[in-house]
Amino acid sequence: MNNKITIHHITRVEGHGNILVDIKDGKIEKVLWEIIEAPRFFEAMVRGRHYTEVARITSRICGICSVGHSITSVKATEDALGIKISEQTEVLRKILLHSENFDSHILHIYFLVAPDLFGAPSVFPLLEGAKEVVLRALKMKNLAHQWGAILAGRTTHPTKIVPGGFSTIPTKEDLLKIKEIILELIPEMEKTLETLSTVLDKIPAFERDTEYMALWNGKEYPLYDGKIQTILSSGEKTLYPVEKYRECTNEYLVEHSTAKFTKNKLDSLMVGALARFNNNYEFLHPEAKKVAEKLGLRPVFTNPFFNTVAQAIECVHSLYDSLEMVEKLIKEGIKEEEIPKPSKYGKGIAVVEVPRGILMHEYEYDEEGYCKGANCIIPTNQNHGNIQKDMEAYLPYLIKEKVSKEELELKLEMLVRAYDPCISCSTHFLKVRFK
Amino acid sequence: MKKKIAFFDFTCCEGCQVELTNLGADKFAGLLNLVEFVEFREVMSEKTGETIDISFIEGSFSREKDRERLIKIRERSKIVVAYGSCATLGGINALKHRKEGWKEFVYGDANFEILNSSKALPISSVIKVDYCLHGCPINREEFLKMAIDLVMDKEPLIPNYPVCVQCKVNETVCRYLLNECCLGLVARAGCGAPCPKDGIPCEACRGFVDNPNLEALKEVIKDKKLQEKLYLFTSNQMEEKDEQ
Amino acid sequence: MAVFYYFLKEKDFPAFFKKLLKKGEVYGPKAKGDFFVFDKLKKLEELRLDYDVTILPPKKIISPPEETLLHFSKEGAQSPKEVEEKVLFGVHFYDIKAIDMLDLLFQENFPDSIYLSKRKKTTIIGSSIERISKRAFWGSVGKHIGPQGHDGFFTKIKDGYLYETLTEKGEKLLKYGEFQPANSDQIKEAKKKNKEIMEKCPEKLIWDSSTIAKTVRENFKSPLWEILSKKCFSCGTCNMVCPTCYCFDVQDYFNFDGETGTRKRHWDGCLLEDFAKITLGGGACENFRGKRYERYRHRAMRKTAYLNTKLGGPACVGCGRCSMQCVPDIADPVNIIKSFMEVK
Amino acid sequence: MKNPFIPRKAIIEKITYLTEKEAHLLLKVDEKGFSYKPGQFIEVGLFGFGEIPIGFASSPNRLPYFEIVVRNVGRVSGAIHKLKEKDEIYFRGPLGNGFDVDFMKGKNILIVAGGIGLCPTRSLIQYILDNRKDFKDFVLFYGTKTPQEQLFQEDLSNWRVMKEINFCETVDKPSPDWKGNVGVITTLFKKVPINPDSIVVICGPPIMYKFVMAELSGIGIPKKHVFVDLERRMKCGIGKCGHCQINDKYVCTDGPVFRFSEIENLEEAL
Ligand SMILES: Cc1cc2nc3c(=O)[nH]c(=O)nc-3n(C[C@H](O)[C@H](O)[C@H](O)COP(=O)(O)OP(=O)(O)OC[C@H]3O[C@@H](n4cnc5c(N)ncnc54)[C@H](O)[C@@H]3O)c2cc1C
Ligand code: SF4
Ligand code: SF4
Ligand code: SF4
Repeated sequence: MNNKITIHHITRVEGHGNILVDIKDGKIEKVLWEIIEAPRFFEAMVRGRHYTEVARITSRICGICSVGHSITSVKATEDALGIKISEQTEVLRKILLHSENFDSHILHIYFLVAPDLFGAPSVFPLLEGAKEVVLRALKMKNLAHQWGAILAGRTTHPTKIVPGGFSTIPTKEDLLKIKEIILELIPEMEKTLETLSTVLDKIPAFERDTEYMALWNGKEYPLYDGKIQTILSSGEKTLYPVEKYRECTNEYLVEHSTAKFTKNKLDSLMVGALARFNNNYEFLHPEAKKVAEKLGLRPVFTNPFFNTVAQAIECVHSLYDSLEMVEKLIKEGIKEEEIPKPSKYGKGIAVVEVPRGILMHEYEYDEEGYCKGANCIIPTNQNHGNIQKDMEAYLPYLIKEKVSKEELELKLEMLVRAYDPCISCSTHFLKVRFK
Repeated sequence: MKKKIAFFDFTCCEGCQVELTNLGADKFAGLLNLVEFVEFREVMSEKTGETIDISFIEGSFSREKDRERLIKIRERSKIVVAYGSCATLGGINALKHRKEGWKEFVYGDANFEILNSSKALPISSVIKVDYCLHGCPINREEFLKMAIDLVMDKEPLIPNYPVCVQCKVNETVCRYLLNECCLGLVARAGCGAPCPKDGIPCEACRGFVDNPNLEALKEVIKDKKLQEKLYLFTSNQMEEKDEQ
Repeated sequence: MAVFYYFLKEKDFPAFFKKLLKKGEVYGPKAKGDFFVFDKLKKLEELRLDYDVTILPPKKIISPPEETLLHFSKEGAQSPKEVEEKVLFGVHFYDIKAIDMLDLLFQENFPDSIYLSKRKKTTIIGSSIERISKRAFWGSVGKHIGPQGHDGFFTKIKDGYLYETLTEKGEKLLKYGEFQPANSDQIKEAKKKNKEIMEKCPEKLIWDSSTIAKTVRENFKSPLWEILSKKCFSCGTCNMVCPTCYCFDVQDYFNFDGETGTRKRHWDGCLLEDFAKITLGGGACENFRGKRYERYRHRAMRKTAYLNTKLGGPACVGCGRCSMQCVPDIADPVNIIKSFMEVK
Repeated sequence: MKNPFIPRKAIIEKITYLTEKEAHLLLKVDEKGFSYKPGQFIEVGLFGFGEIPIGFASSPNRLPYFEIVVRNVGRVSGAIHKLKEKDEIYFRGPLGNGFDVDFMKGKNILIVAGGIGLCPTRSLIQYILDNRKDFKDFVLFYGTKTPQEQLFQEDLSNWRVMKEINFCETVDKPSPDWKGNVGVITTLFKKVPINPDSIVVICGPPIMYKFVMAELSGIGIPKKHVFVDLERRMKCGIGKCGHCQINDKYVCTDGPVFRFSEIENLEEAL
């Protein structure tokens, strides 16, 4: 088998990446996951900016998880400036993170992955054969967006997330609307799971020992706050304080990538839905656990293709967990709150789970509240190395199975897509350097 | 026959595409009544060889190697719309021009070919752009209106009045009445003024109206550091004005 | 119809208003942060009769910022559906005066059925001014003209409200509350209150409107216009917030079928750059008020002089909204008028 | 109450292109009782695109047929240019004040038309020719930038030879085969003596008015005998939208035809 495979601008992923494979006489000469997204230099951009503007700038790193970027950014800014947020703000932020997690997962499951499982090049041709699936996807995507928009203003580049809380606090009517949306989404999610279970067998079988990294706080399935934990296939867990984050996500630049790669214990690591699932299975909402059982997922699950399935499980968790929080807020009543002012100036750091994994922002501010330096570590960056290693392990297997070139291409693309890589995001930060 | 439309992206966050996926089933299906999507990398694997009726381009032009791709798109398209402020103005990407040594700052001393990036410029700096749909991100309703107009062969309406007009329609309390500053006075409307409405200032993400009164703005916003706001999304436009 | 006077006890007001709310749509002043807006009221507690001035005038309820003129399809055009009856409650006299002007302007020549049918369905109930806005000058502008188009008027007096009815629509409200015929002291007290408040505005014009009109007109070519308008952003705020501004743009919108759709009008403003611009073809344009000061001057002329013959007085009611909301603070009619009246 | 924004229907019977940019439409209305005066206009449009003010270009004597000329300059006019014969078109009107033809009757008439200004005046020209005996001398000055921009070629060749009309034309920039006068429109006043008791109608680009007025006052024609046809941005055509306001006048309802004496002291009018 002699083959040169180059997939330029791989489709149905966020951002631009290429897959390069050279096979000679059945031997792999080169496998490369190449990141070609244009670099954008956000760390430089926020320098000299007032703390009230920073989150709105870093939100522009990524249009898919801009809520996550905004929340992480204001959280780091609050840490740097000694701004203490209220409990209400924290709950609202948690609901908001759920909404984005849900929103982004739905986009990934339906628009990016489903076509592969249904054997279509995109979601649009499905309008012919599986119209209700497409309409359901659009409906769910829009409802999820509305859910987030009630709290964040816009979900792409939020208008209401500011250091200290929310520039406009939702009213009781708003919360009732969120509840209504969630209740409308639950049956749609059930149908989604039904659809998913009919195509489970289309997901390739492939396992590789991997180090999974996620937030952990021993109380909940954490998105907003926690320490960093990794779990190996053996079940061995290690906990790291947030400040050690940079050390356990050793970053390195590679020549073929505008994004940087990371590694910890093994030569690569994975973050995202499957990593969270493996680390925090016990804290999933019972409804989500039921679904996991039905779909046959137990921790530690080491097939990266099942990241999509883990996302579906998280969707269920996000719905029920949010519903409980919203109902509690409605019952206890929502209060108008003043936005607290800075009490100090200095450095601050925040880690938050966003749809694709752990996101870290770190800033330093001067006495007037202007930004002196910034650093962000993006989840997809942490996965790039794992994608590369997975491809290296998966390719020989595919060659042994003697699959056609087209099949090989498709399978590699599916592997990349399973990670839901957000490449546009991952190219904007690299080096920590405070001036 | 349905018009063929396509979406392309360059240096950007892809948020404008995401906004399209938020249209909802009714509007999306409605749009598909009028048009056929022929290329949309983020959600489609299909590619087309045929002429495209309308190409929507997102993202700014920030490195030489993208030039050829842009020229090819222009050749294949009857109408080119730059959508999103990255594409129409250079957008937030151009903010880096305000900073010395931006490349070294982010990527250290690494000097790989792939990192090469020049100034972030609007798409119109490379190819002829027929219409601009401003915004960071775009306003979905404005997109729909423009899409329908273009499909119907109608000259789309692009507002040339400031955001304040839409703020009034929303009956938002002006930021200045709250002793804060805002760029809505010089920013091109069309977004529906969501920022002041939600409690944050307008930062002119859609660029300026044709004749912004920047001298007056500098009298209204006296603080030099606050005046830096004028470079947030409108760095390229300001550079032009500063040169004059 | 003759004018009748009733009295409603303070303690009976809540019951009255709650009943009114139950019977149909009621729009009234409510708080928005530290400011006020007219909005649909859902409960009594929202009503703020102690408001000073609202951000937008109540005209928005009769002539909204965006309004359908017709629906179209292959078969032709169809008028929009008629709106529901509504009550506009708590309107200050200056805003009623402004609505009177709109009534006249939309009625003359070709009566505008879109406006007039909405107007007919609106019961306007005025209320006395309990708090004076910082930039008000309604006490001294077009003094010889009083409000006319309202159906009833509430004045807060000792222990309750004097309710004055001018029309049958105004009388209809009586059935919702424990109204009693008012006695002459109560009537006198209300009259006195409404008269005295006229002297309390923070800003004041000391000239009568025809002198102002004449002087401002004579100064059409004055270099002062350019100086006054130097900081103008052409933002149109002074137009949008003015109760007597009514200019509009018309645009068509297709539905997804590419066949049906609507023709709508939107508020427009003579301060906006393209307001008087025409296209001549071959890329050429002509803007009849292309310069900032020309547009600025046009509004000032319109408020002080142009419409005076038609309206019997100036097209400004002194609400002070433009004064308050113009960011560079150059739109205040009092200041503009003063600059011309006081130069020698 | 009638909704004044609801338009009526007309059928396009014929489209010819006077130039690349100017479409000449022959329309037919079936409604009985529809009539207008020369100088009035309609708001004509297409659903989904909008409406624009366009003057009548033919005499009301030819109803139920009437003509308009639309220059392609933008959104609505561009859409009208894409229509075909037998298509429907919608319009509201007649709107505005036309020429006071009763006042003009029994008098000498001079029409000064520049460029596209010939279209709205053509309704008056036709009207005068149709009722020629009601008027005394009839002079028409027509100026364009180039010979190619001359509209209504067929009419022009008729008028050149007709006794009923003294037709004088000029161009700013001649083509090689141009045999007529060269120069701005006021140069025609040197060629043709104008009776001081004439009634004059001026219609053309704004800049033209000043120069023509200077000539007329030289001849001694009183300003109240001069009619001008003004153009302003318009949206409603019924005196509401405010765009066409000049001072205390609305061009759409008080005009578009004004006596010069009415507007000469009106700032921003000319
Ligand atoms: C009384 C009157 C009679 C006219 N008669 C004719 C005629 O016989 N033939 C002809 O070709 N043109 C005539 N015009 C000019 C014609 O109305 C404009 O060319 C037309 O409005 C341009 O509209 P558009 O949508 O194609 O252009 P755009 O540039 O897209 O214009 C947008 C809008 O601006 C307004 N507008 C732009 N230009 C003008 C203008 N010149 N006059 C008025 N409103 C304008 C309109 O409301 C228009 O819808 C007349 C204008 C007036 C006021
Ligand atoms: S808040 Fe900003 S956009 Fe709104 S009116 Fe004030 S200056 Fe204008
Ligand atoms: S006068 Fe003031 S409110 Fe009016 S357009 Fe100018 S800046 Fe805006
Ligand atoms: S001009 Fe100003 S003060 Fe007068 S009515 Fe209008 S907004 Fe009120």
